[in-house]
Amino acid sequence: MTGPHLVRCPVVADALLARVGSDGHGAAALFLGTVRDRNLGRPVTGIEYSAYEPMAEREMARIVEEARDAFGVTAVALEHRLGTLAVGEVSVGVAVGHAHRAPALDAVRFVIEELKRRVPIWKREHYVDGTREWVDPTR
Amino acid sequence: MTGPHLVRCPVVADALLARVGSDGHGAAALFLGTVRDRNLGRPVTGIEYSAYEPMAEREMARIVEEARDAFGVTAVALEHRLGTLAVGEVSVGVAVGHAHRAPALDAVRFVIEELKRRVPIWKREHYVDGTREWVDPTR
Amino acid sequence: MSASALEIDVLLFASFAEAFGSDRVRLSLPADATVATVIAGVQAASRALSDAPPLPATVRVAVNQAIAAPEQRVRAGDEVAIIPPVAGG
Amino acid sequence: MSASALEIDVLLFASFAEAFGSDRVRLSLPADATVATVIAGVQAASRALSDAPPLPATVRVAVNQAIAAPEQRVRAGDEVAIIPPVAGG
Repeated sequence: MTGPHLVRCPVVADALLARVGSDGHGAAALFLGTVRDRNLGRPVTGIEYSAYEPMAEREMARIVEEARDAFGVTAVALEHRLGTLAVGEVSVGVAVGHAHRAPALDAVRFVIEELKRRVPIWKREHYVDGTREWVDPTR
Repeated sequence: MTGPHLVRCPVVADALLARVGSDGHGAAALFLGTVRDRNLGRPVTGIEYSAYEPMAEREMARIVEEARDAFGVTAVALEHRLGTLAVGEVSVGVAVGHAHRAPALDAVRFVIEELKRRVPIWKREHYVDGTREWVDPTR
Repeated sequence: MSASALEIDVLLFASFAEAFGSDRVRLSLPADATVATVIAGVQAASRALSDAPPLPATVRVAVNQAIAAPEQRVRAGDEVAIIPPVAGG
Repeated sequence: MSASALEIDVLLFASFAEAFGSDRVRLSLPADATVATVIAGVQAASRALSDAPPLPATVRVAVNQAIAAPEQRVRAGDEVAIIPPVAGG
């Protein structure tokens, strides 16, 4: 039931930007989350993302609707990748197009903050020493 | 004397993102300004950008340095295009990479706001009726 | 198990799925079970596992794909899931 | 023009360059000229143009590629430019 917001192929900045482009827009803002080569000092080789897929899809759709209501943005593209990603790969991408820059920038920030706060997606980091650990941001 | 920040060829999102990418980064933020098909209700066919080039280069370099000092971002790519652009083309692009998302998002906003406030670049809009007008944001 | 008991398959993800070696666990709950009862049931079941790693201290429960308060009743047919601390992005 | 007078080529951009039909205008200024004197000189020169469109009301002056206060002195060899309201982005 992976819908339009959860993907198993690479998240491509240009594709997100193309989806939110319009001749009536003067601004496009984009955020990409990428896999870092270390976390809390430990060298990381990759991250495995999984989700409660139907609920994650619903929450992501809801966040996009909330951004529309809060900032008047109708062109929002949001994708989160699932599966195992290597260092440098894009895990999440948000693009927003709008006539003016402030709503586009505000909406991108809102969407990524809300996604991180409440969408049921989890990650397990793979370390250089072969171990793996679930990341718990509340710990 | 057009330096690295002023360009006469297309501003390409992927190229800016590539310049600020690093395995140590978990975040990349991008802003693109694009030519809208209308301004203040008048249909626009294109915009002609010109600059006081050496001063604009210096100011843009200074803004990048200020972003480094204010947000700790060392990976910043900033390009503004000069010449005549058609509707939908990118006039300005800013990309920032960082370990974490907040400094990347903050720095992108800072750079575009400062650029619009103080870099000596001007634009003349071309309208559907064949007329042209210099844009004065203070008027 | 009384005739009024609820049999609920609780969906598991991430560290919970790994600890249980499964993407769900069946709980037998009293007919008046709440979200808090579900959390207690999953925690009891996890204590019974021999080599389970420590589970996240903070868990929430989704009922029908929406986060539910501890006092919310759980009914037959509800889709119930344990939501460990999320870490998307 | 006295021997102590300054001859300054003021750089013009955007609406100013268009109005003057040139990317610079030569001003003869007193030796103690300031940025304010430059602005007044350019405005006087623009009034002398026959078919100049209205120039922006708000102009600033850059001396050696930095915005200068009205009271700043202008010296021989300075790079002086009229900066109409900027509109990048």
